Amino acid sequence: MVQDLSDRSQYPARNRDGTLDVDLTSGKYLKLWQGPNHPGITGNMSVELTVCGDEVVEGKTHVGYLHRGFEKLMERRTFIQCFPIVCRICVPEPDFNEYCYAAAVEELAGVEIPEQAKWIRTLILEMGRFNSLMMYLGGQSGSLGLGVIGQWTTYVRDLMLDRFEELTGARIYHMFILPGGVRDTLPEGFDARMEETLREAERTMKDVWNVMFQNAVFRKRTIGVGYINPALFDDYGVTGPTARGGGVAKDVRRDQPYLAYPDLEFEVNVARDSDIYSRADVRRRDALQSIDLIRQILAKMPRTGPVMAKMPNMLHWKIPRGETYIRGECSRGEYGFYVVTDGSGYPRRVNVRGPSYTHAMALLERLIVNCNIADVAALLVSLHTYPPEIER
Amino acid sequence: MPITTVLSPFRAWKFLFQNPVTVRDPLTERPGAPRYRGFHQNDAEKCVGCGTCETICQNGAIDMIDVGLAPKDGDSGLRPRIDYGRCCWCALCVDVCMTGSLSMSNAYTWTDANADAFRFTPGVDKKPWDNDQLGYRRPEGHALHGKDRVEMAELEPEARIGTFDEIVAGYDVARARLEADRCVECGLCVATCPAHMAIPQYIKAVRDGDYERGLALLYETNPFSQVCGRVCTHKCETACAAGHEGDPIAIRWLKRHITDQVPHKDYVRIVGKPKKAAKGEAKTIAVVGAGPAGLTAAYDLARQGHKVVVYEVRKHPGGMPRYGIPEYRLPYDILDADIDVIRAMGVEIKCETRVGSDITMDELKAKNDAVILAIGLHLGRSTRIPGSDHADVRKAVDLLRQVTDEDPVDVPKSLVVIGGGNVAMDIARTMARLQMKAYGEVAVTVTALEDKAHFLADPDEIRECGEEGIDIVDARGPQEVVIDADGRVEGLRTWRVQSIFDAQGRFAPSYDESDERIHPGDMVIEAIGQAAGVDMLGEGLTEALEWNRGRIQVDADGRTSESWLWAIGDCVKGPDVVHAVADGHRAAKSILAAFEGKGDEA
Amino acid sequence: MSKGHDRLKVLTTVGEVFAVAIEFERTARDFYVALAPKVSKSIRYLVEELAEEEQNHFDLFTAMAARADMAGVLAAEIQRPASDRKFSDCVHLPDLGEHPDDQAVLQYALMREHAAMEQYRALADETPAGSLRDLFAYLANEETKHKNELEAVYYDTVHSGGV
Amino acid sequence: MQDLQTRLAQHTDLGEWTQQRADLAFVTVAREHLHGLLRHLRDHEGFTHLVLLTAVDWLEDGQFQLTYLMNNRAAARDIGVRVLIPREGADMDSIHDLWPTAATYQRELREMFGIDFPGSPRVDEEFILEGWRDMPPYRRDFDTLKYAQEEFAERPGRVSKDPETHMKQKLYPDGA
Repeated sequence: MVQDLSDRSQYPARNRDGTLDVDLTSGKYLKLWQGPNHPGITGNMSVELTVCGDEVVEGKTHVGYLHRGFEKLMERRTFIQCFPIVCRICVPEPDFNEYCYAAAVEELAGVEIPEQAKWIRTLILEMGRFNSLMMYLGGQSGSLGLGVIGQWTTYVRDLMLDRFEELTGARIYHMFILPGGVRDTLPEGFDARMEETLREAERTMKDVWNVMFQNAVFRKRTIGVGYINPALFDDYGVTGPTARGGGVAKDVRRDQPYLAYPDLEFEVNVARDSDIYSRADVRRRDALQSIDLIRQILAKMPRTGPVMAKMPNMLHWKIPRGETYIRGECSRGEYGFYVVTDGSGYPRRVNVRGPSYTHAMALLERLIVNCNIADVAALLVSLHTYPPEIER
Repeated sequence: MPITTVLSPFRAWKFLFQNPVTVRDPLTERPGAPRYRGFHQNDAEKCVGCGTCETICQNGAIDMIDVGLAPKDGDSGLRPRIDYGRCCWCALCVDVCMTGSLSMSNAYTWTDANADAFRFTPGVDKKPWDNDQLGYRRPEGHALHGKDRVEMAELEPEARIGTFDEIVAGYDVARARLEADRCVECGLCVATCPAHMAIPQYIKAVRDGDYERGLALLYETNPFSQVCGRVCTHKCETACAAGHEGDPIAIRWLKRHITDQVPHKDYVRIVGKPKKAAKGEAKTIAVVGAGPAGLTAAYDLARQGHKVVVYEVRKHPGGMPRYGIPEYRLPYDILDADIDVIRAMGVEIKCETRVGSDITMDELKAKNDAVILAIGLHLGRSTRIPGSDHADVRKAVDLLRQVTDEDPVDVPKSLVVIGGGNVAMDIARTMARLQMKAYGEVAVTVTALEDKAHFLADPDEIRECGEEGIDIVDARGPQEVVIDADGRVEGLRTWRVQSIFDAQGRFAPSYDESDERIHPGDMVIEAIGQAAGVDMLGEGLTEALEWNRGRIQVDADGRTSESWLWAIGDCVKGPDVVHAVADGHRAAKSILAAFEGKGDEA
Repeated sequence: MSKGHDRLKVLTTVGEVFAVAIEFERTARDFYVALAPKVSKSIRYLVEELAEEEQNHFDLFTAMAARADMAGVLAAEIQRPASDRKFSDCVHLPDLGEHPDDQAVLQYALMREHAAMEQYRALADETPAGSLRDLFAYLANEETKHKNELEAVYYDTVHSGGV
Repeated sequence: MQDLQTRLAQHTDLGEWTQQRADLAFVTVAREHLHGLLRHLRDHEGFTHLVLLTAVDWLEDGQFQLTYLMNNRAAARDIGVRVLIPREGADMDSIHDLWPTAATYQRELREMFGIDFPGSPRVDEEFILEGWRDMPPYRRDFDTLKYAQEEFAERPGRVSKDPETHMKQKLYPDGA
């Protein structure tokens, strides 16, 4: 375990139970709530800050504003009935839930999905990654006052949602990756329209580069800010771009390839400095990589054959007793489903492991100490947090 | 900081000169994608109200409501109402829809100040998008349940034609579970089944492998479960929701599977012992005819602790299932096993006792608290065409009886059957087997008034006839049995039937007299229809009873105009095993009610 | 129509045709009324229905013949149709035995209705367009309907149960 | 992963080993071996990444299963360590000293399953369910449907008919 490196000599002493000895009436300290409604919060979550001047001496993450108890709800639903609700665990990148859930029950039931379905799933996951990263870029720049970037990225995200709509029949919650495969094949003319969208996305990414990453203000506010010591990564379960921004080339797509990833060519994006800028840049390059991967998928994927495995009657589907864990690399890091079955028609237990859970709880609470109030939003966003997956 | 990072952001100024990318709604209409999952559409004509959409909806957004449609075979009359306060547009309801009636339009914009407007019954409550062509349709080949029936092993035609061995092998456990798995438990079949058997429940028992529960469920409603598991007319399967977009569930074979899985010795234990009637409460009931109707009534009454004696004119009990249905469809030991269970309930069966001569109806009336008439349809009808009184013109029912009782039958080298029903198929196939045994070849011609599309026989029977080398000539109207100079039957002269039914579907044959054929045969077998032998009632009772178009008039429970007499089964309802079983239950219920003074004094 | 058919034709009056028709219906009615008590109660409904049907026809013809405006029509001469002989034959009573069954009764009734149907249809064909022709066409239609109903009953009674 | 099993078995009393995939195995150990095993896996077997820590309620058996899932990135494989503890008065030794992030998981397990981890930082602080007074809701005996019915009003006017029952009522109400 890495020791707390910050100099805490000027900050309040700790009580015997580890809590801070803060006397709010002294006038030295102030409690400040950032969120749940705050432009610098990526969703319904709040951070309870104790500040001294404009420096944070302690921060506590509060979640629960949209707790729906998905994991518990699934225990009351048949395996097919869980399918429509899992995507709702994570609004901006719902497809990982669909994939992980489907893959987990398929593995436990011994179902092998058709080849074309694997490619379509991969396509959807990359489209979802791109969209999620667009939201991130808008949020990260917005947290530093650059509102216009969010407008541009929302625009291309919307174009990608159009592609989602024509492929899956829905824009946000796609409900397309069923246990056994996917619902349908690509629609007529999809490739051409996707190419148009990708070109528009590339143009926008150039603008984002020029106006955000090449912006003195943005650089000033992010380079060297929000540093995470890579030695902490394992302590805090840091994965994905957050780890890759600190030089650790963790990527499930490469480390434990799934779906069509073994057939795709890509480099794992890394940056060295482990600050907000590094993480943002890794994500920017991830978005460009998604564009490339989507092109590769459309070029390589088979267009014939079934997209659903032969399945038993979904109304009575029972899965033998067992447990498994399925992970994938989502836009924010390792996303996984731990599923336990007991031979009945219902999951015994489903546990969703989202990267926000580790990033925005223990890690954030640690990083936030010594932070400037003005930097809290940028730091929080740089961990790419989606609160619903924390509380599930 | 390099100076470029100060200048670079100014490139955003270029957007000043660009057109906005936003859609000006509602000035610019933006339709949903062709696959978009918008508001539901339902073809209310096609929908059968099976409620499978409701079952799969994890949001509880669907209610099956009464929209004023009368329930009918295979259609509950209910239709799904969707609460859009709950719907999550996952479209599992569309994916699982058994008829394909449910779909989703690509309409997604709709505002209304009244929240209750967002709860409606698609296809019944008219909406602007009802006829939209675009929107989510279940992709071809995508299904959440199995569409194809699990194959049943059966004897190949070459192997079966020389013997009376049972043709159908029955499902093994693995196959039965696969087939049972296809059932969606909608229960539409239950109303159509005359005995209202607990079909979804016993199919579930097959899925669960709980055969004892399955058997108990069967015997609650049908003491001829083994028989019905083989030869039931399975109207339930025509009502099956799975039949709309695939094969109906093999309900009959699953029933048989349950009976096959439980050892016969365990039947009585599972079915349970009859009640003991309270002292002095036990009544005596006479049943005339030991077929399914009479024995079912006897079974029900005996289970309530009453004393039941069944009078049967033939050597063995069983009625038509024994004497009408050939052994290759229903082995005698299966029938005996069902009857053994009935006997185990204390029912006494007196065979070779002819009511009307050995004992009269008046005597039965005097000795018993109630009498049930279940005499079936055992008199074969004749066409009465010229030559039909020849000794080698036989009636199918008589010949089938002879075969069953192992009375000697003169097997002709070739023969012609008149009739297109199951009895015609039964006698044709029976005689074919006898011919095979005697001469090593089959020469049977079946002629029927109906064309093949309107045959009364089961399609399976017709197919199997063909497989067994029987020649079926449809749409032939018999005109004369041709007799040669030596007085021997030579064949059957027929005219082609141009049409047999008029536009209203009523019988109105018209012949093409120019298309005349003679079907050669040493014997002609008439298998056109049957009648009940009601002479045994005696003149007095015949006069006393009310009649309805040639049949004894009965109320819904089978009670005749004589308060002590019930008449049930084929003789009042027409031929069908499971209808007879249902009749037996109704009569028993009615008699029990009468005993308790709920009905009229018996 | 063949030449031979034409040669058989002789003239008759509408009045004569009507007289034969009334007799045809009357004898049939009497026959069924007399038969009813002889048959088993189980099929008596059949005979009673037939008697009632013939009574209706008898009433219709009688009422028609009695109408004042029919006098001219009845006197009109028309071609005697070829089916006339068969029709007249039906006036004679058949022997159905002591206790005929439903099939025998139905077969007889069908034969009668068929003859009547053919008779009126032939008369309608022979008569020039006008009210008289309409009348015969109407009668032919009536008999056809009746025959159709009987055929359906026959199918239900004799053929059903063969399933 | 046979090699790993063999090596671990040399110094830890391993229970049931389940090879789920080529790169994923689950192993059951007694609670007293857990801490040592996890430390060993982390320090000597390369399983440095604590993927998740969660519980499964085996209500019928009166046990909770705790699953500690660990990942060895270099070897691209995972091991899930299962520990069964009694449901009654459930508690478990904290592993926050091995992975600080474990404190978050343990705090959630405390709240959602009622499993105590004495010594784990802020383990008694409310996490998601601020103001919750009922039993820990992720326990199997907590009935979500019953809770929802008691806490929330159903939308009025909703009624649904079962096709089979409806047809019986309309077509053969007396059952025959």
